[in-house]
Amino acid sequence: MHIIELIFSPLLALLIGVFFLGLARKVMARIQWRYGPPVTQPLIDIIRLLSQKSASHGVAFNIGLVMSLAGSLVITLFLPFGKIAPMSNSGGMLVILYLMLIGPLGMAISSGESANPNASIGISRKLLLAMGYELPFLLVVLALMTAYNTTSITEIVSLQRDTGWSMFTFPLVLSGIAYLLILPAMLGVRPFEVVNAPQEISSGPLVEYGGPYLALATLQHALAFFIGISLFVNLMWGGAANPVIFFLKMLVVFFLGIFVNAVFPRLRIDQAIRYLWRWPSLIAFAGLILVCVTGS
Amino acid sequence: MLKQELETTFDNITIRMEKKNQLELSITKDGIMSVLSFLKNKGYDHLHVISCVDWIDDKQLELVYILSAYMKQDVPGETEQLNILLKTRIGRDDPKYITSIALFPAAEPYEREIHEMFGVDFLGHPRLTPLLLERDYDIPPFRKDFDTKQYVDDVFGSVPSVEGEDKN
Amino acid sequence: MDRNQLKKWFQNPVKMAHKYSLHVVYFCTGCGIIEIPPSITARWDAERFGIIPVATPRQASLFIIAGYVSLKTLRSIIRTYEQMPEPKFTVSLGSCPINGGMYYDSYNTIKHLEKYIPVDGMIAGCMPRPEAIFVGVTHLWTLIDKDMADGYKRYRSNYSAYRANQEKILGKLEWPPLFPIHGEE
Amino acid sequence: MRELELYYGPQHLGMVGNFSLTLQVEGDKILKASANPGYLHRGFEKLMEKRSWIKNFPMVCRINVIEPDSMEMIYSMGVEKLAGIEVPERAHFIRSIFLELARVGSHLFGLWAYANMLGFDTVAQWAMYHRDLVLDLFEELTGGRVYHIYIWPGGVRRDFPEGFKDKIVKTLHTIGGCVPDYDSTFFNNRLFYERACNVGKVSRAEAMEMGGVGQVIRATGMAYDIRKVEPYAAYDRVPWNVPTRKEGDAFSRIWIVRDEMIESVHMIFKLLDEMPEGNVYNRIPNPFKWRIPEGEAYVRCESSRGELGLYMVSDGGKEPYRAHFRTPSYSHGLTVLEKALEGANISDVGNIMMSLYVVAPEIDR
Amino acid sequence: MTGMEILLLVAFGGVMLTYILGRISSSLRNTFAVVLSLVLVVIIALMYDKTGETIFYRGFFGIPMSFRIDALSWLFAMATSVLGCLSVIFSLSYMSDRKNISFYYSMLFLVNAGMLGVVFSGDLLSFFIFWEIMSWSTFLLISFNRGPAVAAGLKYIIMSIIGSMAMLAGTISLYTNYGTLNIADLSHLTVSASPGYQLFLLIIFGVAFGIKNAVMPLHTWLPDAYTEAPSPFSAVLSGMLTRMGIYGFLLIIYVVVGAARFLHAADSTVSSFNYVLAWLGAITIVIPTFIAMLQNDAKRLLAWHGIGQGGYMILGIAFGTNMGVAGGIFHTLNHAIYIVLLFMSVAAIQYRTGGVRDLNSLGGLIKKMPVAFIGALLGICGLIGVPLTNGFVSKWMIYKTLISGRAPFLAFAALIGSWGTILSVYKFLHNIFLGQLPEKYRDIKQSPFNMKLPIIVLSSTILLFGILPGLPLRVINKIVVSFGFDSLNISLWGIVSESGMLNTINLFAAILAGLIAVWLFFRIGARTIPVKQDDNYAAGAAVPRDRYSYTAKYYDPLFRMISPYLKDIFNTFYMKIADLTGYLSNGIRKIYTGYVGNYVMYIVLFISLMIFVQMKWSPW
Repeated sequence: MHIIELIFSPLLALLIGVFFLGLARKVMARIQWRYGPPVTQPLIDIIRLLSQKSASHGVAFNIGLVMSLAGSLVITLFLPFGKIAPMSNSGGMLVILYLMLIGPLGMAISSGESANPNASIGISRKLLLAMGYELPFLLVVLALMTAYNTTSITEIVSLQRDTGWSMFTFPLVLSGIAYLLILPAMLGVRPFEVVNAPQEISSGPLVEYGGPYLALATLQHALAFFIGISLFVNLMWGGAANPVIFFLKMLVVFFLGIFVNAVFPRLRIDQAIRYLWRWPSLIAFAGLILVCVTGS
Repeated sequence: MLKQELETTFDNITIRMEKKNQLELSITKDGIMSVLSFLKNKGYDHLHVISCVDWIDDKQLELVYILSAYMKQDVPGETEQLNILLKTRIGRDDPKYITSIALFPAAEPYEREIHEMFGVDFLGHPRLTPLLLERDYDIPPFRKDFDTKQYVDDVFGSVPSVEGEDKN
Repeated sequence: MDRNQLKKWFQNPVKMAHKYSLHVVYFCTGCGIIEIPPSITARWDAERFGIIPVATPRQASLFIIAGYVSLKTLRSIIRTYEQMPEPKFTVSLGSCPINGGMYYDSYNTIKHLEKYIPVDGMIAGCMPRPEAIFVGVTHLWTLIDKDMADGYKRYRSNYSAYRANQEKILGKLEWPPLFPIHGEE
Repeated sequence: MRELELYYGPQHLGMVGNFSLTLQVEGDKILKASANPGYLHRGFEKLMEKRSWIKNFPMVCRINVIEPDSMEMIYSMGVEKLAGIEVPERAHFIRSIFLELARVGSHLFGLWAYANMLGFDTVAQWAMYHRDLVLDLFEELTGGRVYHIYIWPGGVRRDFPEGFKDKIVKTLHTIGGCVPDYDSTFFNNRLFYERACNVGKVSRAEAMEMGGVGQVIRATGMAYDIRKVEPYAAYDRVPWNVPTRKEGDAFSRIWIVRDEMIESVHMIFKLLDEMPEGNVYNRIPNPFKWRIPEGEAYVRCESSRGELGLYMVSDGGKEPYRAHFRTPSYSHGLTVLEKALEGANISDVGNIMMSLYVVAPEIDR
Repeated sequence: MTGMEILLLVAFGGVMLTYILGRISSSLRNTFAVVLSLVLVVIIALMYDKTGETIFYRGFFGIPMSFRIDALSWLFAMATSVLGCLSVIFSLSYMSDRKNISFYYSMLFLVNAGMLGVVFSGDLLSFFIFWEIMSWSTFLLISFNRGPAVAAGLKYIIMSIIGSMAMLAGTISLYTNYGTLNIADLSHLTVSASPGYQLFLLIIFGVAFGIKNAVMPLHTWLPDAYTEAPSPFSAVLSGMLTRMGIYGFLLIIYVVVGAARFLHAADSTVSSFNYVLAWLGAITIVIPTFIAMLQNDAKRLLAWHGIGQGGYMILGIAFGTNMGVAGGIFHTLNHAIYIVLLFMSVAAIQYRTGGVRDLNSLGGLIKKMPVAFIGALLGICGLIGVPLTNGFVSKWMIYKTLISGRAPFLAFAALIGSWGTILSVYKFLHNIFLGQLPEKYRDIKQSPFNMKLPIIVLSSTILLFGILPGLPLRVINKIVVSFGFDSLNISLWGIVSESGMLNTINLFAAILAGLIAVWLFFRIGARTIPVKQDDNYAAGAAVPRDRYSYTAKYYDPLFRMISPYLKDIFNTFYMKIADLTGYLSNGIRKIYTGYVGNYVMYIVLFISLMIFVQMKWSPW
């Protein structure tokens, strides 16, 4: 059973991530008065990309991307999906926080090796944006860990079963609001879609990726999408005992993200950081203080 | 009004106003800059275009500076409606002229283009680098003796077809 | 359109994916600018068929040259075409890349695009309407089906001739040859 | 310190049209930008010297693919001025209506491009959809979606067909009905303000120095519009306003585009109401034998991007001796753009360029 | 315990011998240096798991001077000697074309011997003497390159003297109170001391060790010193020498004062000191990390990280739970490994590029120097704390301590510091190794073998300690137990605590499986074609030579936002004081001839006078 979960959960995550990508394109198309591509379009793209013969800029160009996707796959083992959490007893929230570094870092090394300034600018934006949302995010996570007095994500989820969703329990309300405010930045959707920005820096880190590289990058993007949503659902919306209910909760968060994506232009990176460090950070900080004051 | 002032200020100026709102001035080649600055001071501060006409029969190139005025008041009057065509002729062989960027910064790309298309050297222009063209042409392409059809046949017609090789 | 025929997907997934995931890198050469946007936006919605514009040639599989090609553009077009990963397809829009069109006597536009890079499909018209672009794409699908969209293979096998033509018209190119040139080694 | 030279275009999603900018970048600041046009150069003005007066119509409309009608208009005006042809009153009205429709279409295209630069896909797609509705009107009237060759020396080629007036009104109502949507999602969007305010600032003195026209000069508070300054067609027959703003940045330029669209729609309604009956076309001589008397003419009109000029010389022959188009994008795209990009952020290149409404084929011709 | 005496004899004897041999033949000297450093490693390795104390000299005013060894000193000695050995091997080619190499080597050994003396000294007097030997030889090495290096060295030695004076005052006060300086004896005696006196001891020694360890307001000597010292010595300096401050803190808090016994008492002043120290640690993490982001000099960037990482250690040991202390000590060890690795990578680059360490003018060296790249990559992974590197485990332990100790704000400082680290070290990696290779470095060669060897050894150690953290943690657990804490629940591949566990071998297996799976998936696709860096997207144009790399002002938007707030105010403050002092004492300046030997003489005279006065009249 355990082995099945170990193999199954990353594949499930990939599947849902790719489905979300397809659904995102469909929903966006509908908002834009279009018919839109089939939901399976990302899958078709990936098959096509895998069969293309792309240029490689060196060993780190390959390894970094592989590392990035592998790192993201490993996170899915630690994140509970409903009750499926095959490796949650090998490390808790802290391991997840640090594993979330591997994805961007691998991507950064890979696209840095591609020796294209557009990619470098994209990576610098990506790291800066991460710095921007990580500040409130860490405050939120610390508030959660302090409130539930654990660093294990499965315990956080199971404790929420007793207290109700942490977003709506008293000392964590502010943290929940802050998390909701930074969620678009974590998902990389439009007001914060500064990293790829095709009109500004020719899709940034992806600029030199073609063929199988772009396939891996697409999968990585899909997984990052999955992880961002799943983390929010687990931490704030109480996870779920049942994978189906969990999926439905994820779907709701996903639609929220897409609607935000549809009605905003892209911010400049400095404006994005300034926003993230102002209101969400203040609210998250207040949330942590609230937790500390009421918790003890 | 303007006509009289121009006549009194400059000696060798020819003034014609045959069409509506269109004042044509002709002057020898050394008078242009003073007329331009005079007109600019008079409020004709909008340089529309610097054009060039190749009068091949006279062996001359004609530079045409077209000026008008930006709005100085809310309701447009006669000043704003007037288009001034200031013309001068320079020799067609090894044409040289002075730049008017100091008076009108907008002149920069126009002079670059004329340099490229007619081969006029504007002395004092900061960058007379190619603007539009990719290849070097023996005769600047906008001159009348540049035969485009002939050129096309020579250059593009001589490129062999690759598909022909394919069949071999 | 056979996108929903699962049998074909099992038989030859690569070919099917190539047909229905044409990522476009396009050159807005002049008139092309005016009919490409309508065809990729709400009215005609090319994304239905998996056709979306992408940012760089590395990510693309279809190259649309949307109109006449001036000499300066030709240099960029060659560079872009060579950077696209194989398999790649080229489609030109309008009459001008076919034989020069109304610019038959222009000193700055090339007359026959296929002398410089291989072209898989040419959509005639001045400008071709969005519908014509879609007809062209369906035609390209047929070509892909029959393995006849082999421009990139022709480019490889005739590279020295293509390169010679390119250098004849543009002078020495800044980048080294993509494939080894026959006769030099 | 290693320099960075970043290429922006021609193969770039942030570039509408085939145009290239070479940016000297340090950090995310542009130290110096140099425009590099010529990717679309066909030598139109040279080619026109080899074609007869009438055969030049297909040429001129291809100079600006976004709004070919103002090109037809200016060429017709030039020919009319040189040959001294009168235009019937109804044709003046039809020309005005036609040009204003084209202006709406062109501005919607500009809105698409601008919104696209900001990553505002939704609005971009809406704008392109609405532009297509305008193109449908053109198609019905002239048979061509983009290139119409409808305006002709001596008038227009064809009178409005039966019920066409109602179709214009209906289409404009459809588009106008979406203005609140556009306003709430785009023009009044706080993030649009953040992105565009104080970006690409061109002061009035700078704009005048560098030959700025159209939205560039109107965004600095000067109501400089050829339709008012030197009225042509039927623009002096109905009352209308020139929208202006004071700030001179990208935000105000785009707002002027919006206000102009609305003003155009209102103007079309007024023109439709006051349109007289009558002939739409004064015959011109046989085009194959048509010689125009010796002379030269400079005419100007207001295209959607600003003042458009045409200098034409005739030596009494069957072809123009020389034609030179003064296009608004020429000074906007080469002089003003280089100046506005100095010190700007690299995220704002497309933003500034499309707010200046630079259309590449106009520059190259 | 003859082992320690032999060891120090070898260490100090080697100093002279190296210099003498250097006069005869350089190759002989080099061989001897390598052998000597290896011998030191072997001797210390043989002393594993021994405890004890031995008096070696009674003559100094009747104060017995002794050596002691326990798990703590063994761990530090081992790390010192191994890193010293690697540094010597690395120096062989790095220093080969400099002047005064014999002096360099002998000073390197002197520093090494001084550090060994410090960790093995059993009483505070010998501790002080070895401390001074260490500090002065460090000063000479920092100033080795002349020019700005002398200024950096002077800054270092002046702050160091302040610290030494504080330490001396504390030592003398302890002697007058208890009549002994033996550490083991003192640890029994101070139990009964008043809390005020304990606090006094902690503060006065805290200043001394805080200066050495560069805790935030006392850090200003460090960036200049690290930057200007010869790179292999920068490695030693950052890896171990600075961390002697941590050793001192451990000694004074947990051995001499024995704070472990007081920490959990409610009204304990010691615990409040620890709290202040922890906050100082947190500040030391955050501010230098953000300053590091703005640096353009590779070594200076690493130097600021050296300060920042010191904050983690302080945070860990000051928080004072078994896991925290273990995490702090483990982090000291890990930091030594990866920072030495990073400095060595930079040194390898410097060696091949002719001393260039400006991040704005390098780039693309990955193709030319892959080993240095791997070193730098693993080094920064360790520095960030990417899972499966050693830094992750120690940081995990520290975070865990802080969270279960209900100090979320301290934990926040530590976590945000890690994120800041990513930004700056990625810039470091990118600007040196990634991007376009400049034309002038097109023909650059690989680094020589003796530079690669230390890099490879240290890189594999990072992974080894990251995957099997139990290896070092067993030793560290002994230290923690000897401080009077509960034993940690450690296995070879992880740690279990009440609020969560870490299992690195599972993590390793998962990541390895993920890598293999993704690699296989990647290989399903068509084969890729290797291309040159010039074949690159430039919007349809050909790549402009040498002008197509984004390195300058890498984080410009952030820089614009934070740079007004992140000036090094303390440094400015100290420099102002220094200027003021110089202005006031213009007359005294005649004494200062600028010759280093004179300063040494003055200070030695002053110290002997102080000691003499104390011995004779004992006024304190």
